[in-house]
Amino acid sequence: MFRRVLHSRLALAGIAIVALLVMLAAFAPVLAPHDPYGIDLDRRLEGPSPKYPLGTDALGRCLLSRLLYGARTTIGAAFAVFTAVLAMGVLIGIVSGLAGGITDAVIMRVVDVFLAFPSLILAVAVAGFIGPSLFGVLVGVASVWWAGYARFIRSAVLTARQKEYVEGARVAGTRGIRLVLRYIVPQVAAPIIVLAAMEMRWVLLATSSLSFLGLGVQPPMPEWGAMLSDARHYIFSSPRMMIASGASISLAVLGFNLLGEGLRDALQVKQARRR
Amino acid sequence: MTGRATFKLLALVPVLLGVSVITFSLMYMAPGNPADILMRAYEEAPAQESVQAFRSHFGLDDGPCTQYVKWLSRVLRGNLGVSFKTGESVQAKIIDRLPATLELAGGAFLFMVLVSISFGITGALCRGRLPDKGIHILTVLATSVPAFLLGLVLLYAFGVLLNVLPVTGRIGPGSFLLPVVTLGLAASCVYGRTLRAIIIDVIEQNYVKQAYAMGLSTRRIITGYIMKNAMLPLVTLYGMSMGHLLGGAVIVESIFSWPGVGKMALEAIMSRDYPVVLGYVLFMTVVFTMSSLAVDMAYRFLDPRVQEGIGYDPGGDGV
Amino acid sequence: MTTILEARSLSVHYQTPVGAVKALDHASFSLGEGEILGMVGHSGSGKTTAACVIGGFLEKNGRVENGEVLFRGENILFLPWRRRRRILGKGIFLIMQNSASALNPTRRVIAHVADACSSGEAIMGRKAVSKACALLERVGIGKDKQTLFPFQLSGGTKQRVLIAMALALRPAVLIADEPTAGLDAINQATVLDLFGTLKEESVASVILITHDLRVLTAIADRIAVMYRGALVETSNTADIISKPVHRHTQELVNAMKTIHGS
Amino acid sequence: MTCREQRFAAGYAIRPRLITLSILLCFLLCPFCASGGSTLTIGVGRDLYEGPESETYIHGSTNVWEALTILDGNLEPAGWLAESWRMQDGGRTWVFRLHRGVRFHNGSLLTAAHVVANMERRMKHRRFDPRGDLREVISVKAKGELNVVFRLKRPLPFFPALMAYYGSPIFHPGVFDAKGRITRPVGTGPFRLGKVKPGETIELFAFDGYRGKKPAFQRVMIRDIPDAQTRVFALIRGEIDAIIDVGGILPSQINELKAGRDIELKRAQLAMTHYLMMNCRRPPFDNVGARLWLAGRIDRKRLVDKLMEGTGIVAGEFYSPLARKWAPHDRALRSAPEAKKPAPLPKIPIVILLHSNFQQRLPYDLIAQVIAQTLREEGFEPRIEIKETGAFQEALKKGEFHLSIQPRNLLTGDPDFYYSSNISSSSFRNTGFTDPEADRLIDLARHETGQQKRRRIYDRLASIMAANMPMIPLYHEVALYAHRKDVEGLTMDAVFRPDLAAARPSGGSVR
Repeated sequence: MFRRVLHSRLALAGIAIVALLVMLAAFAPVLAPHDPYGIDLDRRLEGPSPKYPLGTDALGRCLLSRLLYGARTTIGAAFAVFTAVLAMGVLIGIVSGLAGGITDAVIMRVVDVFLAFPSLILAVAVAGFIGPSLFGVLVGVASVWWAGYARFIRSAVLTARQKEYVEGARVAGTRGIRLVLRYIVPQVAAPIIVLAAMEMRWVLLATSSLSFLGLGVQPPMPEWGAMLSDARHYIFSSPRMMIASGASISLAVLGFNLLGEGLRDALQVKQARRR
Repeated sequence: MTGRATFKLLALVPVLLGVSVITFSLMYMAPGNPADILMRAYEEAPAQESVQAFRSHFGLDDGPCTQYVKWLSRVLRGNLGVSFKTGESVQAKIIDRLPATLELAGGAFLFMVLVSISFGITGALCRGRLPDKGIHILTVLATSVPAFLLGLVLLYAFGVLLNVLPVTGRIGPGSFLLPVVTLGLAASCVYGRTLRAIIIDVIEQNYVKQAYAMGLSTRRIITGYIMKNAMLPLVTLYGMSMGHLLGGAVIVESIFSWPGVGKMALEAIMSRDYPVVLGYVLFMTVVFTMSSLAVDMAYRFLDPRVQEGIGYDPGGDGV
Repeated sequence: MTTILEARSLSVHYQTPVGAVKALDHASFSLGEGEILGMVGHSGSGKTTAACVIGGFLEKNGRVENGEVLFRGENILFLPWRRRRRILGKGIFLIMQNSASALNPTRRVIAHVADACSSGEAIMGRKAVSKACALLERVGIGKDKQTLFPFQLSGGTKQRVLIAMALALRPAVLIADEPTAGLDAINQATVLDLFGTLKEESVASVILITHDLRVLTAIADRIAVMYRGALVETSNTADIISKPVHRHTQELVNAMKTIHGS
Repeated sequence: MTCREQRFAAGYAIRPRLITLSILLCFLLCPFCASGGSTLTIGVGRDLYEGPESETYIHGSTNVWEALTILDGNLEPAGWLAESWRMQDGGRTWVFRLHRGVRFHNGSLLTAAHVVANMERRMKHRRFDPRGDLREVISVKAKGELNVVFRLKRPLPFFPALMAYYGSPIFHPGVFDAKGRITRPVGTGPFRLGKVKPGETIELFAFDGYRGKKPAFQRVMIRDIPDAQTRVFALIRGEIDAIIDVGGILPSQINELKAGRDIELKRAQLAMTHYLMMNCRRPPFDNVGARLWLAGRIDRKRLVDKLMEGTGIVAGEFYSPLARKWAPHDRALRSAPEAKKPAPLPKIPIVILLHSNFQQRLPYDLIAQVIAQTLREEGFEPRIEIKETGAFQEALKKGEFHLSIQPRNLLTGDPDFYYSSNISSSSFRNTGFTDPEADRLIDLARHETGQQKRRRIYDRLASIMAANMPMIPLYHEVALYAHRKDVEGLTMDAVFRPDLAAARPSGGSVR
């Protein structure tokens, strides 16, 4: 499996980009030349210079430092949403798949209800009603995404359950958590990984879109979507601000894009249906 | 067919009921007091009696369950309530702005269908050659650039730098172009890629070879033999894309000042105009659900195998 | 009798993960005008590969190593695809193996035949449809079945649809790959009858590929026997049956006689 | 098989698809046609349509309706629909005399009875009087054709100012429904309302029966373009002729607009002041010393110079200096005493609360970030919270904030408006500052008819303010507005009402 991933140039490029971004985010405090919150009103909107490699923003803060710290927020938020969604989806999917009967039926109807919403619309409404904050965005995006996962994982569990050796293990008395961990999780892991990589870009796009709409982080916290939203007022005088934040978002999405595509091709997993 | 449609519609009832519960409960997620909001206490303080008058006027003094039941029974009678802010009826407000959104989403849909089909065919027929690679690169890029960035860049490039297309509103066909491209490009590319894979699959089928063996023209082979089969799995995807387009419209409309329901909803969210937001979410969900249903029916109509009840699984096309 | 199609020393190899497989090994044969040439051999003897090479549908992993195919005196083997396609249909018409998948599942029966009618000719639209209607009637498919979809038809009917397409195209050379496979005896007889008709009306010269020698005895003028990619024996039908030369031919004839006791 | 079936069967359904395609192409390639004629198109950043559930149905900037009085450049009430007014009964009775021959858009003449009906609407349906302008009114009566008599509970010396603009919008009473809503705004302004597309456009037509100078533009389109950048793009491209509204143009966009050669950028000083409100109930700003310290610590001049690109005037007083008559003798902030720095709160963040509606229109988040930086340097832990209307109001009400930047309009041009709605301890907007002396003085001045006496009371209030600093005035708004050079005469007054009737195409002729 991993050899095939490594053979795909796309997947490699994706892995490289994602790894680079994660490293940049992780080592932002070391790499950033300045304090991302350090306001200097005398140095507003300066162009690139040795001291400020990407220049400064509207409050005289180092743009590069803000981008680096922004990677933490943006990618961190996407990962956070993703972890929440995955945990919820896996838990509910497995419970639903194993329990069957009424429990399964009820859970799946709830999932149907969530899938009936156009995803971004529900995310915007939830985030908007919770109020502009990183938390609102996280809840908004997660509330939309979990349902698809739950359904996907349930069907994977059902398929896995059909397998003879799982059936055998059940007959032999393996039950509950042990059965899940020993026999079912290993089977559903590959599709989940691919799905994860494919979906990360959607999560990234959705979170940064909400931030762009002003439903995301509060200033002065650096976040790429919000930075882009601020930067557009300077499109004539300092286009570099828009280019820098826009390129960062696009690069991150591109990375996950390539990674997901590469993994999918390499592992030959069908892409989950989504809107 | 009719029986099936009825069955499908009936199956939607509990789903839509659930949708209404979730939509309604959105209101309780929000901090703050809608009564203060109407007063638009923006620069001036509302008098206390005005607030109370408002609360009783909009029935905000009831408990959540009573409010929900009242709300639902109104909604079922086709009444989505009135806007806290302007006092207009919400359904009138939505219906007023719906044409703009449908125009945008429909245009983007058409754009998506046309572009994805041409990308798909070109990609499949020129597999591995320059056009295919070009489209692949474009796809990877287009799906990496978020719609809001693409919109701003297009706006700046075509509106200001080249000065050829209008940047605001919905005046004249030219103003249509940028929002539609912004909304539809990513989906076009993704579906173009999917279609390419499907076409490559179909080309390998015996019946296509047989069609070539008959010496048919390329056009006839593409339209009659390849596309007809390749489009079937894509139809389902196109149906799904409606949700994506309606959601994306929120962003595109706010960038391009497009006077549709998405822009309205965003403004309503910002000013906590609950009836409008609730009405919008509910309405859009119904539109989306119905479009999915329509696609499902269209699929049944298009694919004779499903139509005749052969037990053919439309999901099994390797999409 | 003039030769319309001739294969000379044809060699085709398939690249497979376990190495190259020789599908055709210096096979040579010729088809005279108005003649029915039967090709017979066991599974994997290279019959289908031969048909595909001539028809231009060699699998991606296959490669012509040697030889040439002359159609009306011109080597068509290495023609660019665009020129090759001009020969397809009216020139050489290949009926693919496995009739079940040879028809477009989303296209009605009559539309297939109408397409054949309009291929390379000026007939369009309703004219083509009415001609297709007549042709289908001729092969025994009534009006009630003409607007059905392929998956609603039996194997024999599908084969007849393909023959109706051949009648519509009136190709110079018709190559039919296993037209009787999977058909019951009655359907086999009907299909073979139709091939006979094709010959009688001198619609086409036919290469009939089958693994069943008995099928050929009734209608083939000559029979070519293939064995492991090579053409081991070509002769008149009567000669093959009465005095087979090659060991493999003898086996085939004996097997046929044992089973059917002729 | 029928003919149609045959066609279907043969798959000749390709034609309709080609036709659709070509129609679409024609549609997309069709050149963009601008609407010509004598139309003035204005871009604004919000919907000026407010609907029947509001006090006026449509914003006053549309010039559709008029009021009894209007404020002049010195924020003094001037006649509008009222020709003159006089005080009787020691300020308890006010008589307004209307202009003769004022016509509503439906052709009928304005009478005193109409004005009475308008006032009764707002007194009966309190939600149409959100500021409580008519709180003190006992009765409104028509006296003859043109005189309107207001009887008040207590004397209000500034009543004509209270009636200015939003204080007394006048519509034809025939448009009120049983619940007091306006079904259609039939006013007396120079423009009558055409088609309204909420959130999109408001169409206005010049009203031929207007008593004053006839507008040069026959038609005005007001377009709602919420995104500041798109708005400026549209102006540069000429899709709109003007941007004229508070926050219509952001200070950061000055340079972009200077680049547009066909554009004239103007400034107007408004009766709007931006404040840093402090929660006087919570530490650390429950302490007068801390408030004074912060007032001294924030370099307002630097804020205005650096962030506002000069679109503000550093506030030396608590309300707009445009109100010349009331400008305090003692510029409060200059005399702010030096104060000691308060001890930073352990681990408790200082919440700076902002309203999300202002995000697009005012540079509050930049200012807040600078203030936060200042606080951080002093060892506090500031946190900015941007909340939309509901949560914002809730946070204010519950006192879940320490600092908040908010604008205040001096809508009546009278200090009472400022003091009674912000400083008075009974005010809805009071942020925790209570001072019995101040309350007493506010109430005293409110009902004092002697000009000199009032003046002295307000001077005393000003010194109480300076000593207690319940809020810090940051700057007075200087709004930016712009129009293309083919329009002239378009101006905006101190309460940001554009004078649409005065706008005309340059060169004097109608386009």
